[in-house]
Amino acid sequence: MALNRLALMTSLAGIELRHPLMNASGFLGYTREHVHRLASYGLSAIVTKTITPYAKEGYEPPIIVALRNGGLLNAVGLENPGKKCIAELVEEARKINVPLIISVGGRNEEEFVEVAIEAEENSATAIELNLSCPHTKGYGLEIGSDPNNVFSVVKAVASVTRIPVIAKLGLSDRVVESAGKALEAGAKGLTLINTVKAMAIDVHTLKPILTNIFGGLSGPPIHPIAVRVVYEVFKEYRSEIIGCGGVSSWIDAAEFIAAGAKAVQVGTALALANNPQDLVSNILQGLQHWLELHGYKVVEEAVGSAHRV
Amino acid sequence: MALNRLALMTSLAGIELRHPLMNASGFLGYTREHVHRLASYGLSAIVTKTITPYAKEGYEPPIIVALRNGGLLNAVGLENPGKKCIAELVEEARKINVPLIISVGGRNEEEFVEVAIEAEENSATAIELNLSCPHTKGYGLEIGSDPNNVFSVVKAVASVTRIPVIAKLGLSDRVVESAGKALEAGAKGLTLINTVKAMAIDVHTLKPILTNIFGGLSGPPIHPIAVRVVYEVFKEYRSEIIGCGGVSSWIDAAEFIAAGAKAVQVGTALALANNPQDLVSNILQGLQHWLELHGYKVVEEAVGSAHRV
Amino acid sequence: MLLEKDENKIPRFSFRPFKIIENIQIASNTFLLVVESANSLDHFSAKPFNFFNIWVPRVDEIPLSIAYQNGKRLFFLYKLRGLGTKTLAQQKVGSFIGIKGPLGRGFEPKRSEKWLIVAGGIGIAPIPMLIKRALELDAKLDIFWGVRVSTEFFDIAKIFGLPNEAWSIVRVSEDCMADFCGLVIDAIRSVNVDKYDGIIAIGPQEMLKTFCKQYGESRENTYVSLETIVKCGMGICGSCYIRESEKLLCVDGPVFRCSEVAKQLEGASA
Amino acid sequence: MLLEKDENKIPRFSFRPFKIIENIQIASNTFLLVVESANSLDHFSAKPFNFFNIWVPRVDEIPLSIAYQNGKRLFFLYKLRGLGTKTLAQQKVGSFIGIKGPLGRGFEPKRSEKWLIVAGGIGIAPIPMLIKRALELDAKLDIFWGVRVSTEFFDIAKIFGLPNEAWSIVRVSEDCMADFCGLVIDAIRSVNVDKYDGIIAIGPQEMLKTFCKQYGESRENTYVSLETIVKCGMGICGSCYIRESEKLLCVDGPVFRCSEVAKQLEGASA
Ligand SMILES: Cc1cc2nc3c(=O)[nH]c(=O)nc-3n(C[C@H](O)[C@H](O)[C@H](O)COP(=O)(O)OP(=O)(O)OC[C@H]3O[C@@H](n4cnc5c(N)ncnc54)[C@H](O)[C@@H]3O)c2cc1C
Ligand SMILES: Cc1cc2nc3c(=O)[nH]c(=O)nc-3n(C[C@H](O)[C@H](O)[C@H](O)COP(=O)(O)OP(=O)(O)OC[C@H]3O[C@@H](n4cnc5c(N)ncnc54)[C@H](O)[C@@H]3O)c2cc1C
Ligand SMILES: Cc1cc2nc3c(=O)[nH]c(=O)nc-3n(C[C@H](O)[C@H](O)[C@H](O)COP(=O)(O)O)c2cc1C
Ligand SMILES: Cc1cc2nc3c(=O)[nH]c(=O)nc-3n(C[C@H](O)[C@H](O)[C@H](O)COP(=O)(O)O)c2cc1C
Ligand code: FES
Ligand code: FES
Repeated sequence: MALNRLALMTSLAGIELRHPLMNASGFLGYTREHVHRLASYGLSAIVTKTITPYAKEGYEPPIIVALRNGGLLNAVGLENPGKKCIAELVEEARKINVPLIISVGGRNEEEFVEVAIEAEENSATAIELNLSCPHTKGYGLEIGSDPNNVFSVVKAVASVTRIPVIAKLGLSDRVVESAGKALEAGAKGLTLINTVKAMAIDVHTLKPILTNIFGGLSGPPIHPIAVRVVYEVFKEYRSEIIGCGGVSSWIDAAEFIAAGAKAVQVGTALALANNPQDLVSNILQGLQHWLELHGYKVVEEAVGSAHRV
Repeated sequence: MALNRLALMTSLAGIELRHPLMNASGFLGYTREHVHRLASYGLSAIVTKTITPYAKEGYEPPIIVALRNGGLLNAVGLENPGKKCIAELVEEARKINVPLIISVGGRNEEEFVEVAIEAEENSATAIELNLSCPHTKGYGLEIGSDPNNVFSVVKAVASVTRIPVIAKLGLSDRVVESAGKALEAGAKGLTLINTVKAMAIDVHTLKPILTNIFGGLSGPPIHPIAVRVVYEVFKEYRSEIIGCGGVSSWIDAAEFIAAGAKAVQVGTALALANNPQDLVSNILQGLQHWLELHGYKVVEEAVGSAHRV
Repeated sequence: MLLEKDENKIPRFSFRPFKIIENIQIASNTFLLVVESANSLDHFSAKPFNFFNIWVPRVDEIPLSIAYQNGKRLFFLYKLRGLGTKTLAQQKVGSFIGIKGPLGRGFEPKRSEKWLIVAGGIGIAPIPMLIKRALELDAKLDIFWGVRVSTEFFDIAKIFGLPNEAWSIVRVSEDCMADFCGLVIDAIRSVNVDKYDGIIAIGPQEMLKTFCKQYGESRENTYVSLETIVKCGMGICGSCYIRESEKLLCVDGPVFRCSEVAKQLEGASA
Repeated sequence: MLLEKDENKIPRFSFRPFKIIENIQIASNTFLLVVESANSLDHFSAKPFNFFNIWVPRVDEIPLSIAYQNGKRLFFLYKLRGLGTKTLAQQKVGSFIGIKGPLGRGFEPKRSEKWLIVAGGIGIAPIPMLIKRALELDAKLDIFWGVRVSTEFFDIAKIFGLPNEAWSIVRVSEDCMADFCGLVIDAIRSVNVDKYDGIIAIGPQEMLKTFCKQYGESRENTYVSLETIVKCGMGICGSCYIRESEKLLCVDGPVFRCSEVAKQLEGASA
């Protein structure tokens, strides 16, 4: 079935998207070759691996493992080549004409700003601030679980860049408040959520599996948690949201959209799919049918539809 | 295979247990008949539904639904007949000679104390304070996510009862701190964790499924999160812990024990099993094999074994 | 014969989307609901006396017996009672509802057996499915169906296209406009129950109570299909427990031996 | 022929517990590891050139080619390199390790084909499995195996009980103690490669580079089995990407056409 390109179009933080589906950060995304591969999946935008100012070594493997519950557990440790790789990534994305969102990480405002400026100078499409990695000391959720920190990092970045800033928040007690602070500080969109802190122990060797012991849980197990966060945040602010967490079928994506998301990221399911291209096109076809079923002409009309109760 | 009764024996907060497996609160447990049914599953102790001082009506159905990710989502709303039912429950448990743990709920210290006194006066085996229900307004996690509240509720109850007090905590940013506060306030054990706040939307009707909109996610999806919490809390305090969340096989139970749990609760899996008796005995047989494999003579020796790295 | 429960519960305990094909009044206060699975891969096979929980979005979740199954189509017969059933009756053809099930254990005669069926009011709901199965099993059913006023009757043979063989139906109404005048429980008094392999009654609790008193004590093969408050349908919430029994209606029922539910039926009069 | 990947990835991407049955030195610096699934229900079928990630608890996760499979038993051949392989060599018989896989795509001849195999050093590891499969497929393999010093040789026929039919092996060593003296790449120069349906090389990158230069440009059916840094083995971390290609070794490899990995091999010399 051919896709109805018009029906699936959406936009997020001012970025025009062919359809709502992009990859989640951390699935490839730090070399030219990765960008090329991701583009071949048929995604509407590509999100890079989180980039820090300087090259960062990750943890020793095991860094990613599948779990009995159908999810993945990972502690990669934000391994990346540092901001110098941005130029090459942008160049590759431009060649294949796909919007590129640079995921930015740091230990403090200065580091976030440093990478964000690099992204802007290379004319990346947008910036996604990773305020939510649950297992890398000094990064991510250690910053993102405090709404005031969220405010200051987003503010610092938003005030020095003109390209759209998206704040990616993780599960925390005050995630709704953090979302508000991010918007107040100038975020044009929110990505919700990151992985959830978890661990797995091998009962035959009695050892934690990940070298880092703790990691982030992703995939279907976290989807209902993510939908809840998207719903709560949308209800409060009617903001532009990218739903992320456990999407593996069009139903999961539609749930996010009904909860309030204008776009959706897929991570774990890309890795578990036998054919990522087929996964993406199946999700898009399902979404298109779903829009038709409800008589929606464009994605926009479906956004937040579950709030009309 | 016959079970090795000696190897499986354990104790928790001073309660002697035939083996580590009890039910999680909220799976039946508020009538005499429920207690009888639960006892027939072969559990080593029975935990009641959370009891509040007065009868509490729950939400309108749907209150519980299975999800595509293999978990359950529920918002029952702490429906229960009030503290007056405790006498009957204790009586029934005594008849069939199984330890009975009264799960206690309330909106403030006074309510917790009121039910706890009723439990003590009826000579229940122990009390489990539900400081962790994620979806009932005014109850549970609204109290339990603040370590100071945890301290004052546990303190209030522990100072008026002589039977052991177990604090049940849910996922929150400061759960490790809350655990410490509960122990400091006199809790003899900790149950970790409750369900995780989540939601599901039906994409065909565009409506949240649960009448309460938000509910708690249970079952396999949350197991790696629960293991992480047990591991972190055990690491910090070496306290007596009941692992709870997503146990559906002996491997899940063994993971909890290796992480630091002396006992384990099963909820969702009891409901999803075709035969709860078989489920319980399969888990126990698996655990026994596992102990043998590692040369452990009693459960105690396996507790926290994953910390010896 | 009580049947075993199904295997994998996750799909059965989820709300699967079904499209409403028909939802029409067929007798006084009584509706026929026909739904079809929205998922072409959805597969289930309901047995007689299984029930499904029907989710009326944002209003309620209502247990209804399966009246008939035809491939992906499920048929239900329901009586208006309170808000839930009334809102269900307003659902439009083409709209979706969520359906959880099949729930409970099925119940059916053994091959070539002969059963007496006593239905009161909307208790007739599961009987078309039972007839369908009896035909397959070469079993015979004699059905007595009693209602208060004969406008409550409808023609199950016609609605479900049941061939008129292997089963008989005697209509009983208190308004004396049918085959027999009075209560269904009186209508069967003249029947020699000993010529049946078993008997089963379904209807208001008062009727079941009388039924079990008369037939349940001496005969092993006397069953009733009960109602209790069913909320979750999954054996968790406990609302459907049977008094002084370990059983839960939603898991072990709705069909029980009279001997298993004596205390429960006693409570009915209270 | 490159084979498709397996279906359900969750079990393949988990660490399944395997018990160590044997872990012995069989040549200089070279070990044979035999493991057996601890789970009697565990089912998998590895294909030649699939690899598994071996978890050495608290130390590392190491990709090793499947050398042989016999029911629930997996066989690996590995060379000591750094901390990971050294710690692996210390694991005791009876202890457990975690194994992720089968990973990558398999590779095997088509029925009745004739292939030339060029192995350098521990590049011999996947060959016993390939021979096993060739026997099933009625295919013929001529193997050239080169090492630096002949103490690196071991007898794959004996270790894996391979019948001496349908395959031949020529041993090549730089210390001139074997069938041919020198580099394996020189040893095959005299071979008429045109009589084979395909050729495949596996070993150090330098060797593969030379191999592809010599045979890869003119012939379509010229393959190499590569190594890159494999961390996750799941197509996520990106460490195994092939330069100037969309391919990932852990998903699409380790076997590639020479033409697909030209840039990658170029980098090898750097
Ligand atoms: C296993 C089972 C199978 C059933 N099959 C049928 C059927 O095929 N056709 C049919 O018309 N009815 C059937 N019923 C009864 C039907 O479920 C109730 O009529 C319906 O739930 C009433 O909902 P309401 O909101 O309209 O009424 P309410 O206003 O909620 O209540 C009206 C009456 O219905 C009873 N009731 C309410 N909720 C429930 C509930 N969740 N479970 C059981 N009883 C309830 C109450 O006791 C009350 O007397 C069945 C009940 C059970 C338990
Ligand atoms: C698909 C594949 C199949 C392989 N099959 C075999 C085999 O059957 N037998 C065998 O002996 N070796 C095999 N290897 C190589 C083996 O994985 C490495 O020797 C091993 O990882 C080294 O680990 P170490 O900790 O001992 O050494 P380290 O100290 O970590 O490194 C020593 C050398 O090994 C290389 N290396 C390290 N880690 C990896 C890694 N994760 N992936 C790839 N290379 C790495 C490094 O480039 C370095 O030069 C295979 C590699 C791949 C990619
Ligand atoms: C292996 C792995 C690496 C990840 N790396 C990053 C990262 O670098 N930056 C980030 O913001 N999120 C990272 N994430 C989180 C994902 O972007 C996403 O939020 C999460 O996986 C939930 O989506 P999913 O269930 O579709 O995978 C990573 C997740 C995984 C599994
Ligand atoms: C339907 C349902 C009702 C529950 N009710 C309670 C309750 O009353 N009190 C409580 O402390 N926990 C309650 N819980 C949480 C469970 O006790 C348990 O913490 C949670 O389900 C995780 O365990 P599981 O994955 O084994 O089900 C309930 C859970 C479910 C699914
Ligand atoms: S309806 Fe909930 S236990 Fe039966
Ligand atoms: S090893 Fe991680 S992507 Fe291949």
